[in-house]
Amino acid sequence: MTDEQTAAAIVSDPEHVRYLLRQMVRVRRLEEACVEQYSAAKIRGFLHVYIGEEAVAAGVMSAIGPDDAVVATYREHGHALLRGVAANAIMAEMYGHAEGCCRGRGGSMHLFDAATRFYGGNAIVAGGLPLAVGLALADKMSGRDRVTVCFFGEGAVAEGEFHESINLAALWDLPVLFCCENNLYAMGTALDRSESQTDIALKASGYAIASWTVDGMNVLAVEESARRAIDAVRAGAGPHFLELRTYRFRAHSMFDPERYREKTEVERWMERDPIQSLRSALETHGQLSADQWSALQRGVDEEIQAAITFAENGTLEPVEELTRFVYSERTAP
Amino acid sequence: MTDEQTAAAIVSDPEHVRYLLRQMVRVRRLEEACVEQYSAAKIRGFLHVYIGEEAVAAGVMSAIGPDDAVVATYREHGHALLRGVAANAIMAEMYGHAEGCCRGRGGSMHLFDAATRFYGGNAIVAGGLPLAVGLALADKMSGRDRVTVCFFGEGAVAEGEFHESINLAALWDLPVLFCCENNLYAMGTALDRSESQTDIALKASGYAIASWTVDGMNVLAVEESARRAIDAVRAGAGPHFLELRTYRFRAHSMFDPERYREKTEVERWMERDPIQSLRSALETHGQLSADQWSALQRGVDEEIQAAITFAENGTLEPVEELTRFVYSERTAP
Amino acid sequence: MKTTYREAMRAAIREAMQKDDRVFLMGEDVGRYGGGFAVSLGLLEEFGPVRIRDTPLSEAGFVGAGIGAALGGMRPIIEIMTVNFSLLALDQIMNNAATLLHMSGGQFNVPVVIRMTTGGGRQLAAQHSHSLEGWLAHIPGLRILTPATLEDARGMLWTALEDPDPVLIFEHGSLYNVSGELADDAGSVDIDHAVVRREGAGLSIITYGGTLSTALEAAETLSGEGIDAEVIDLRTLRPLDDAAILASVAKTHRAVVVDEGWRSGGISAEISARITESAFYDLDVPVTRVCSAEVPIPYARHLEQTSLPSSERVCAAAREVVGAGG
Amino acid sequence: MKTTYREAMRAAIREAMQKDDRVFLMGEDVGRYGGGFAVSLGLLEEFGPVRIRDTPLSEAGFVGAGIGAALGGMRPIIEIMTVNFSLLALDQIMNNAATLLHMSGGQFNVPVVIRMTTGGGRQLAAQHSHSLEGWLAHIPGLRILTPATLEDARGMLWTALEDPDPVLIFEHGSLYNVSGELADDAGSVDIDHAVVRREGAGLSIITYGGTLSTALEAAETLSGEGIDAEVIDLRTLRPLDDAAILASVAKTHRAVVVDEGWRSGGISAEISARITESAFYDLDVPVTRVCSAEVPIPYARHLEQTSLPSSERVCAAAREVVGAGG
Ligand SMILES: Cc1ncc(C[n+]2csc(CCOP(=O)(O)OP(=O)(O)O)c2C)c(N)n1
Ligand SMILES: Cc1ncc(C[n+]2csc(CCOP(=O)(O)OP(=O)(O)O)c2C)c(N)n1
Ligand SMILES: [Mg+2]
Ligand SMILES: [Mg+2]
Repeated sequence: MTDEQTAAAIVSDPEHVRYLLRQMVRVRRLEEACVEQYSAAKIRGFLHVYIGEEAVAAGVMSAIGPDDAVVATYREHGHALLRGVAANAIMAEMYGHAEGCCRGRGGSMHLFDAATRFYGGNAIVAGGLPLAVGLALADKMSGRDRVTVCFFGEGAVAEGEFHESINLAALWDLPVLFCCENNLYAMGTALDRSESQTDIALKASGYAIASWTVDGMNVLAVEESARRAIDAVRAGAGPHFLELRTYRFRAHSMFDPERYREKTEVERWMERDPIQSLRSALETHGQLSADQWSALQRGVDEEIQAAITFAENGTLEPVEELTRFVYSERTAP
Repeated sequence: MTDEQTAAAIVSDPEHVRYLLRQMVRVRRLEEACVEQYSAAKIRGFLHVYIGEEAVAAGVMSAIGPDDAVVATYREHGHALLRGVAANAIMAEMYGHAEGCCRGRGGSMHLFDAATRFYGGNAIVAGGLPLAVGLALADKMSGRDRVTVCFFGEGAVAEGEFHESINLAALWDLPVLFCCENNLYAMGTALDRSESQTDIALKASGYAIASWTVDGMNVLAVEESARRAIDAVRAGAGPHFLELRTYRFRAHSMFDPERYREKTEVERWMERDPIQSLRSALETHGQLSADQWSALQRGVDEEIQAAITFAENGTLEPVEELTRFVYSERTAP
Repeated sequence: MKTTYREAMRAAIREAMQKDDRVFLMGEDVGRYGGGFAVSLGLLEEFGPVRIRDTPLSEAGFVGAGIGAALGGMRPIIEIMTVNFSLLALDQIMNNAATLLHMSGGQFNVPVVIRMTTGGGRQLAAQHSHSLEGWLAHIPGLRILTPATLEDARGMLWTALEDPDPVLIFEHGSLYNVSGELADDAGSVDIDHAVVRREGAGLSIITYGGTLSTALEAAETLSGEGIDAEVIDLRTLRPLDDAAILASVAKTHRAVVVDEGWRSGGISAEISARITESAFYDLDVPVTRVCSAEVPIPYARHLEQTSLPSSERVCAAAREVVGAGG
Repeated sequence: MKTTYREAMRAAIREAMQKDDRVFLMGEDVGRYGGGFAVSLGLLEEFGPVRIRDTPLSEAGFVGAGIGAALGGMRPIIEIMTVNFSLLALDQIMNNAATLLHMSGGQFNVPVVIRMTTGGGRQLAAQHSHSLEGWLAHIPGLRILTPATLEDARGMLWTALEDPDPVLIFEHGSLYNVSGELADDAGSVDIDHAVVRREGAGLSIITYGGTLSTALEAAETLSGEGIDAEVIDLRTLRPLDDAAILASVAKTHRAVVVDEGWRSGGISAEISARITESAFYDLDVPVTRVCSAEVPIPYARHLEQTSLPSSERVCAAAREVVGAGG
């Protein structure tokens, strides 16, 4: 997306662009709060934050409709939030509280929400792709024009489950949008040490599936491609594949000393911070006053602060409920 | 391979071409004998024969050296035979006799032979590919210039293990030659109902691996490409991938009523019988007299007949030996 | 009506497809080929390729897709041609199907049915002769069914499809050609209870699936020797019907478990452990197990037959427990 | 020398790499990242990327490649980051590694070592908290090791590498930071025998791996109550050291099995069944099991802790078996 295109988008609908900025800031603040609460030992287990990659979830989520489905990974707080899961329910889940979106059973890696058709939160790399294929199959067989959006990292591309899923979706022309969040690393493994062919979109095209490479640091570019792709999928043009080029600014998880990449590389990417870039673009075009920016931040801070308060005040699921939901509860016949 | 090229090959080394013909006839007769013995209930379990596809194994085996390794599938009698496993040992194995190459434990789908580095015989579709990658890795790490040749059907291409293996081999530049025996069907599933992209060689190229499509009904074409590929692999040019277009003339196994394809399709392919084609080409060029052809057939018949006699006279592994080879025998310290 | 196990399974699938639009059958070669074991023969013609859906060779992919389709409101019947290939899909089965309901705090149940052929005895050698149903019964969140009779082949599928949670159905390969009488109105059956297939007071032979006939044959032989064996068909391996097992043992005080799985760590161990835990003081002798030899099942017939539980081995075990406690 | 379990494992890998050129380490993030649990930290710098080999995310592929490399004469150490991902490689493990020697009539043994982290207790939730080592001990052809001490972390690897057959080593995630004294000359250890970690005459607590410390802690508490528990560390889950188990039970007449795996069909069932089979008349009370609750392990700490075996639960079980038989 060129500067002119960005300018045009801002001029034509500044409110919407501010909305996208706000969505990214919501994710950023949520993630920052998670890191803080992790350091305060309120959140435990593995925690993977999305800082730096916000443009991807913000752009894609803005392009889908309320009936569509989302399947994500263990780095999914932002996806859940922007899909419409309340920050309260997300934060309470990470606290392991009964008020969490999974009653404390899932935690950071397993956010689920039936109301927004948010199907997780999957901690097995590539494990969500077959589910997305099946959700889309159900829609196609039922004649519903819903789309299933599936997020995964570029590390998932080497997995057999990736291969089998893309082939099935393409073979059966299913309404799935595959969103590969290519942040260049799978934990400490750089893309060129995991793939013989590092051009992911090109690799996807080997399945005869439409695939595009997108600047994942530009929310407007992401939204625009996602919208085009979703429209095409919904119109019956078969599955689409987006390679979203992005970068995570933070460590893989809270346990990662980041030995595998140079600080300078991180700094270079941080210059392309999707929030800062969009903010300056808006400012340049006179569409984000200092007041507007403060208000935006304040609003988001309040939301996240409220979520922490909500989580702090949460309760523990009674241990007697431990075995509940291993199987469904049967209604007496 | 054009007719002129065939002619040139025949003229330049008729003896070698007759050798290839003979190799194919050996496989054909062995397989016919297997079918007969299956019908006579001497062979049991699943039996998959290679009739129609002989040019593939004959061409490739002729291109490799004695130190190279071979990994094959459950349709591997021909590969074993042409790799140098004695027909006697193969037939005795299918009889379930102690004189079989696996002492009767493997049967039709699991022929193994250490002396010729024949690593099976794998009944899990795509299950042999990772083994081939590992064998090649061992060679590369040890600085040996051996090549591992891995055969599998086009049905294997949809499996995750295929994907993971090709990527590993290409990523690590391993000395493997992947030979995809594309006979258009995986049991009853036609290629276009299993792959969104039906051009297998093109699909392979998505892994940045050199891949060629070869006429698998022409042993000279197979041999020539295999030789070029093996030379390249041995020279350090990384793994290569051959898609060998062929056809099985018989049912998938002895239990297959072949409901999924038209008789006329089978007949059309039988006109391209690799044995008949080469025989006529040799005859056309005056390089296969009636006597020579009879002698060739007689020799092969004797070999196969001897194998049956050998198998018939075989013995049963004592049942006390059942648990032997679950673990290696330890030499006292 | 005279029928076979295969036909009974097919009738069950057909009926389910007719009754509920959300049901479909998906797996390798279920359509054009007619099913690896001809169970679905003719169904493609009847229901078309959308609902009788051939898949590429990609067990993880299509089993996972079945789970996803169940999440999406369908009632998929997934056929894995044989249990041997289910290993390729175990990640999807254990990490997704079995966990989603709990992980999501009760939001997402997975009403998928996964059918597969199991067992040895047909000289298919090590990679094609596994009996893993008892082993898979280790996994919480799954229900494991092992129809051993025509009635159960005919009736378990619909009950499984009505179950809101993932159900695995194991069909022993040696059963497909078994024929017999089935009531014309045979329909769905309960999947909660084991059944006494033969009453007896001398000892309890506890088994399921492919070895039910082995056990019954042994009971027949034993009865000629004056040993009166009760034969329990477990039918469901998860959850086990403890009450039925314990009721029988309370009566007979002696138990032999027959299981085609490998002995160590098989379902036979669990049954033995449970009996001991709950009926220790009822037992006259320790629970005995007749299982497969702990070897990759070999091809040669005599070796394979030696590996698998046989009526002779069951009889020998029965004589021992009766004699020993006698 | 003061060391940690993690360092002991690392020392074992380093020594093996030094001793034998055929040894190499392969797995996800073993190199640049330093290992998912930092076991291999520093080894890349020492041995280079050919022998400390990072792999793409492709568990079936690289485990199978390890098996192939073993066939090709190498002595690979394959690291699967955690047992949870081993499900993706089970086809290779069961259908190839465990069967090749037998299927080939003794021609091709597979000297591969596959290491992985196992277990729960760190709030990693359902897909990251499996304890499958006991379950995998069902498979003939494999050897299953569970080092629970610094000595075993240091010593089992080399013995495993010398084994001509496939060996799986399970390292409980909670052990890596455990520190203690290790002899400077600590080296390889036997992998054939269980070990009595605490002598006692009142009952036998039989366990391994991550729950050894739980059992020892319980034994300490119990001793304050006058209950004298013997604690057996199985060390190897396949083959089980029956003799050691039976010797202890012959002395104590009472057994509690502690296993972090799910109860039904876990290794605890096998141990219970074997004791009953071989020592029925020695037993004063039935064998009791303390296992994980049969649930996908939940994230919330209180729920997770309730799921897993605890020293309290072991004590309660011990009191019961001692009281009951009293
Ligand atoms: C099947 C599997 N193998 C290994 C892991 C351990 N693991 C967790 S995240 C991760 C890296 C994934 O990288 P990528 O897919 O690029 O996603 P990112 O973390 O970069 O968003 C690994 C190896 C896992 N969770 N699942
Ligand atoms: C993983 C796995 N799934 C299913 C099967 C059952 N099966 C055996 S052969 C076969 C077809 C394989 O076709 P292809 O790879 O094209 O080889 P071909 O038989 O044509 O030589 C199938 C589905 C199997 N053996 N392994
Ligand atoms: Mg990544
Ligand atoms: Mg084929």
